[in-house]
Amino acid sequence: MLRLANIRKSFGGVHALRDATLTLHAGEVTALIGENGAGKSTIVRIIGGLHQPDAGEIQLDGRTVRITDAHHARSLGISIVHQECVVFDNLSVAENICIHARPQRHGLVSWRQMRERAKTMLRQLDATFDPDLPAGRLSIAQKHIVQIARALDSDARVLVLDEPTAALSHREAEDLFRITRQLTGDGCAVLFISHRFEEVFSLAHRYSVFRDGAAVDAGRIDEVDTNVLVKLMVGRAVEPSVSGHAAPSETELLRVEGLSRRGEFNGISFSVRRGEVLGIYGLVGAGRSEVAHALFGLSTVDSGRILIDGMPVTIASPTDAVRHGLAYVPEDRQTEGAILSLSIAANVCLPSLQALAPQVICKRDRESAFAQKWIDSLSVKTPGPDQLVGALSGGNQQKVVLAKWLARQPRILIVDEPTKGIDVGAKAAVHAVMREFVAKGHAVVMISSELPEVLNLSDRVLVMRRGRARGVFEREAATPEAIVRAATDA
Amino acid sequence: MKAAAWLRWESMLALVLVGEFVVFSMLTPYFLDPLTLSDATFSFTERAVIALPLALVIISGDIDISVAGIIALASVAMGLAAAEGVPTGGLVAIGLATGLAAGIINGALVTIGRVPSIVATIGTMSLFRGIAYAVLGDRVLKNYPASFTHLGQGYVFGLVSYELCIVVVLALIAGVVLHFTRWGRCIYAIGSNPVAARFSGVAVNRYRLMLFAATGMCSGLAAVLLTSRLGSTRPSIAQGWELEIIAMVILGGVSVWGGKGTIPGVLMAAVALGIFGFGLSLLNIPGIVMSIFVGALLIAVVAVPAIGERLRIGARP
Amino acid sequence: MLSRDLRLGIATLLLFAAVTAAFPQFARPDNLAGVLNDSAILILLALGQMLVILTRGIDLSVAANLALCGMIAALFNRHFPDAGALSTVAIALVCGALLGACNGLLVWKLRLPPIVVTLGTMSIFRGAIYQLSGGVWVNDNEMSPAFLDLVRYRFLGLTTLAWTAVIAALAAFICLRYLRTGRDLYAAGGNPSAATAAGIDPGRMQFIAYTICGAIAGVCGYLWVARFAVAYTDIALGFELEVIAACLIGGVAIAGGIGTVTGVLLGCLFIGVIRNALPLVGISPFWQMYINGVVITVAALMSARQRTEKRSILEAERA
Amino acid sequence: IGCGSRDATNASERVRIGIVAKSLGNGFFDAVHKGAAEAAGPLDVDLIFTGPTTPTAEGQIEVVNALIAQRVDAIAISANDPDAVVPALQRAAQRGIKVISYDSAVAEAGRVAHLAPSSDQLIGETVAQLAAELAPGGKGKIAVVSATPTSTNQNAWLAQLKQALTAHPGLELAAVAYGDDVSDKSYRETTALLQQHPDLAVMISLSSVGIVAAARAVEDRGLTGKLPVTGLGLPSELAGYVKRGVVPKFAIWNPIDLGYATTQIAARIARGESISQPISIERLGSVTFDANGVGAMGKPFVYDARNIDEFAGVF
Ligand SMILES: Nc1ncnc2c1ncn2[C@@H]1O[C@H](COP(=O)(O)OP(=O)(O)OP(=O)(O)O)[C@@H](O)[C@H]1O
Ligand SMILES: Nc1ncnc2c1ncn2[C@@H]1O[C@H](COP(=O)(O)OP(=O)(O)OP(=O)(O)O)[C@@H](O)[C@H]1O
Ligand SMILES: [Mg+2]
Ligand SMILES: [Mg+2]
Repeated sequence: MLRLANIRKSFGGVHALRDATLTLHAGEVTALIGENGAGKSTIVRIIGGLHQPDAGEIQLDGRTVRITDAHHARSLGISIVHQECVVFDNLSVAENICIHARPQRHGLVSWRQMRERAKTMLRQLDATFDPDLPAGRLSIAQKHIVQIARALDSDARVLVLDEPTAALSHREAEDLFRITRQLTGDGCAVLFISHRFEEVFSLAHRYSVFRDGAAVDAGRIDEVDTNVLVKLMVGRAVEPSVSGHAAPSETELLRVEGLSRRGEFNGISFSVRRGEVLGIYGLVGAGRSEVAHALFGLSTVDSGRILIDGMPVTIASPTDAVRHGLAYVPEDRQTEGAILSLSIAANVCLPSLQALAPQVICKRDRESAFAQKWIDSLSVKTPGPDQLVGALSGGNQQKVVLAKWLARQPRILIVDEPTKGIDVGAKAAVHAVMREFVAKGHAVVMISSELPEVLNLSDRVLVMRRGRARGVFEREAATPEAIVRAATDA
Repeated sequence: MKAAAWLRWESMLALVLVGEFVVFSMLTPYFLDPLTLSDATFSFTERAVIALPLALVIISGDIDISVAGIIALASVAMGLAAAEGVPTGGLVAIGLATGLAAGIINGALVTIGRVPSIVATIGTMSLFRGIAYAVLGDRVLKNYPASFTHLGQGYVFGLVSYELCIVVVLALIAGVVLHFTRWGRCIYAIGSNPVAARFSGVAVNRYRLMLFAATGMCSGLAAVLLTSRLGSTRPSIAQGWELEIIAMVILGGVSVWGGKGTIPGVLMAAVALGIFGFGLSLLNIPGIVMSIFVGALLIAVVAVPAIGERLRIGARP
Repeated sequence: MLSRDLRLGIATLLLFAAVTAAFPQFARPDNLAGVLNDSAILILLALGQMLVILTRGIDLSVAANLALCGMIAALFNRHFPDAGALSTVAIALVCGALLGACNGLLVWKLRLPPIVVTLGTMSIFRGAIYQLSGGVWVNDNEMSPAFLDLVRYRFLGLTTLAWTAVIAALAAFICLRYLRTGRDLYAAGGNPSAATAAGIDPGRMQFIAYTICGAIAGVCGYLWVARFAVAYTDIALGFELEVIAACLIGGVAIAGGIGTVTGVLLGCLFIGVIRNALPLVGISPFWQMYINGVVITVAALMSARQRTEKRSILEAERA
Repeated sequence: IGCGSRDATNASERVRIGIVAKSLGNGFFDAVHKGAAEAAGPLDVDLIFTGPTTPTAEGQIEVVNALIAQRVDAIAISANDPDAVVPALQRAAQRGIKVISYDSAVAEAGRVAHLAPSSDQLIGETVAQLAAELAPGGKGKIAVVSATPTSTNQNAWLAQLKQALTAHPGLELAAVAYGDDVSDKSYRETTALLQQHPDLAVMISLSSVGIVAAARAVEDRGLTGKLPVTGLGLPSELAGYVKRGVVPKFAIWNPIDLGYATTQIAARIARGESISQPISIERLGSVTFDANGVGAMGKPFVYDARNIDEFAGVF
């Protein structure tokens, strides 16, 4: 139905796409997979009319088209959920959902119809928030839901989902898949991008693999398995991320007692030992990120204490937190994690400036070398440390954020969705880095909505629901069923 | 790639500066005269004293429109003190302290009060000058000691004014801080993305407060110099300077979006604007006609690189 | 928590009540009409400025644009005294729109920072007035009666000037709330990259905003010159800051995307009441600027407090 | 002509004189320029007429610096601030430039001589006289719309006006408002005055911007003929109001003559003449400078419907 052939696209000196070919079929879901920076989002932007290809051809229903802008794409029946959050904070949820075609009466926007339509869409996705709320009040996950509702709100013939589930927990993801199946049933062609193979296998009919901006293979999904796909993506086999690990020591490094903040979370207590990974699992809106914010001094708590090495500490600001050896990799890398308009070197060095320049005076070559070391050890795909972070692919941006904190050599690393949007290879690398980190006697608090990740990596799992702790599960007791039950009603 | 952009901007300014010297020395015989050039420096020194710290504020993503108001306030404070017989040293201290206090008020509004800086300083702009008017009314304060008057009118080696020396020293300080220290790195980070900077453990609000305080204090310093040069204080002193100073900073290549800009650029822009204005008035071109040139220059300096960029991209197939 | 507009409305009413208490004459209908009349140009310009600020811009050149178009209108009237006032208005409007479009094009096509562009054009426009007029004044005896009388024509107790402001406010309200372009303006200002992804060109929206703002400034140029019956280089010098202050007091966010017509109207009336009440109550002129400063600062603090309100979902679950 | 001890070659040398206005684009100074140009030709004077964009002291200092750099022989300035320009003018004097002020004075330390268009006292008396003539029966309340509260000559004239009013016991000064030399503010202040004092007999403005705005406000409120406006203004700007009876009469000195006299005096001083003796000026008579170096021209001239047309085209 939609066919892109031999697409080429470069930015400055970077060849994002060399020779990309992609075919979507009506009534089928095609999964597009590839490493970070393989060019997946770039081709999505080309389909959406946001970029013009340097060369190549796009055919829709057999006819060659040139997609001039987003509006044009829309009018061709192409509907897209972009990887980056593209929500209007200042507009209501309803208007966000209907932004492409606001219902009109007598040439005037009809707010009543708009609200109705938004309500219907949100109900389909099992979302309960008020369509009149300004979208700025939503959490990042909810914003993604809004974005998905927007894409579904149209008689789309081609639906493109660029890592839609990265920010969602399985519940919302299931809703999305249900609707996607419904749409394919109605003859819609779907392009689905994800780094999670279980989703790919459960949803897709076909697959297509990109490597370094070129299509390397495509076919029916039931003819392949994970290992084959991984080999195609990476060009080599990847060992599954290590799960065997040394037992954590008995000494507590971080202890949290009865942390509460009005309207966000209530009576949260947990402890993390040296050499331990504590997973925090919950549905979207469970308040996990808020707890992390409070721990890192980004917000104040109403009651409760934080102890490090058994000593109560006051953490009133991130500066305090960093001084006490904490580090926080936030969930929204675009606005909170990375500084997109600065170089990789500037980003990586920022938290470590004190160590890099004890006498206040900075040296550029020292910073570059420092950054290069971390670029290498996390294998960030980039021409060099002077590259702007904004020009990196999503996954590589995430690696930069990780690098900047690991470089600071913290004792307690709090990570919020650390592998959101990261490909298998990189994910294994990140996991390895985290294991290595705890092996030195440090501790990790990992917030994740990805159940396999939580189960695989954590020594213990804290489950939260609606701002409250629902229990801490030891490794042995942490079965998927038990955790999901604790995270949902029941 | 970044270095190239940096160079392009500086070279634009350098070109403008050289062009000014060539054109003016061709058009008027009085231009290339040591005494004249020495006089010409006065047309930018006091503004440059403020432009330098203000550049840091703008690079960190804020703006301060109240600087001229601070000059009026500090000048009035000094005038009142002088009327009480405070000696020169005390007057300078009072000027600096008043500026510092005003800067801290701005900083507090922006950090503690969380008011966007442009809004806060539009308010304090009227507030500070308003206090000056309220205190002074139609009076004039001019009982300054002779040694005080000497500050703004004195010279080193007969030709280099104290004011110019102060500008050079300040530029060195600002340049080193911005380009060679970790504080400078943090300033760029804050200007590029304050949220991410805060999440990286940078004490964002402390930096912003300090920068506003520094700008306030330098405005106080400018008030000392200007008051000393005028030898009198009226509440209308330095009226309208805020926009001129901001224009100077922007012309220096500092991005009003924050995160971009260099001190050499700002310094060159200050000199270029000062010489430009002085040169045109040497040619007896009315100031208002001059404003056409200045406006066009301002736009051209940002537009030429932008057009170049477009052509470069457009040229590639 | 009261909405921002409501609080500003209450503040304006309180201020009004205070002035009336001190000076009962202030509340007389003809005086109120006078206040509206006096605020009309501010309202018009603030509405235009609001569009620009909504799209993340700022227009420092409005006052200079006003002065230039006013001078053009006055000179046109001097040369063609029989041309009729409406054609003069049309000329002022077209000139203003063209000047605004210059700003808009520079911002749109070259992506130059609005503050730089309009700072530059502000100087250029002022210089152009001087060049155009040769620095001389155009006085009331050089203006035709039709030119002067159009703004003074009264209908239902209000002058044309006041009616223009009222109608413009209504039109702005409808456009911004119910027209696609109006909504696109909010979208483009709220999140330009999201707007691009949704098929809205933020640059084009900026261009539209600047052009409309310019057109309004042009009409205001005529209104100003006709009202005060004199045109010279420096009219409305520094007025741009007052216009921006009115927008800010009215709750228009400088970061773009947020602001309502009601808010801007209240902001203007708030300033208008202060401006008209201070001389009436007999406060020393030396205190006026100080009072203005206090008011703007306090208003800014108030609106900042509002913005930091936290979201909250736990209410249902508090045991 | 009191050439005194000067020799002929010196007196006929070409001199360059810079005349500094408060600001350019102001009808009053355009007229001064006209007069100065008339005088310059026959006197072998190269005239540089200049001024800042806005009426500020800082702007004038930059203009003075530019004149110093051009090594003019004399500078004549109408100061925006009597004190702030002094250091710059003193520097000019150090470099051998003769400095005088005209219209709005510079503090004594900064100049050799000051040429007042008219003495403050004469202005105060003339305006008080006008008010007395216009007030019904010479009695009633009057109000003044001034320029900025900091303007020196405005304040001096106001003080003299108050002084002169003692000679007119029927008149009572009810209020002074400040229009900042800006039309919209002057207009608003006038309107406020009209509301505060509905029983005003005469409205006075001593600034040329203020009187136009005041006349406009009075006419807009339908008070033409009921509340006369008077004060100081320019014939070209007020002609319309005079004809409609809003401003029945007003006074001003002749700025053309002022420019003419300023240039003559500056040229004489540049050529070494002293001001200890009265300096006679062609077509205007002679000016005597007092011990402070201040010389005044004459009484302001009164304009009304009979002579306004004659002057409206001139300045
Ligand atoms: N605007 C841009 N400027 C410069 N380079 C870019 C730009 N956009 C993308 N790139 C480069 O193009 C390549 C492909 O990026 P793209 O975002 O398409 O990757 P991706 O496959 O979506 O990765 P991920 O899985 O991490 O989302 C990357 O190397 C990236 O650095
Ligand atoms: N049903 C809802 N209605 C309104 N707001 C909600 C709702 N659910 C969640 N929120 C918002 O989400 C916030 C919780 O944040 P968030 O979604 O980041 O939690 P989280 O557990 O960290 O989830 P995530 O893993 O997605 O980060 C709450 O403070 C609230 O504002
Ligand atoms: Mg991607
Ligand atoms: Mg979260």
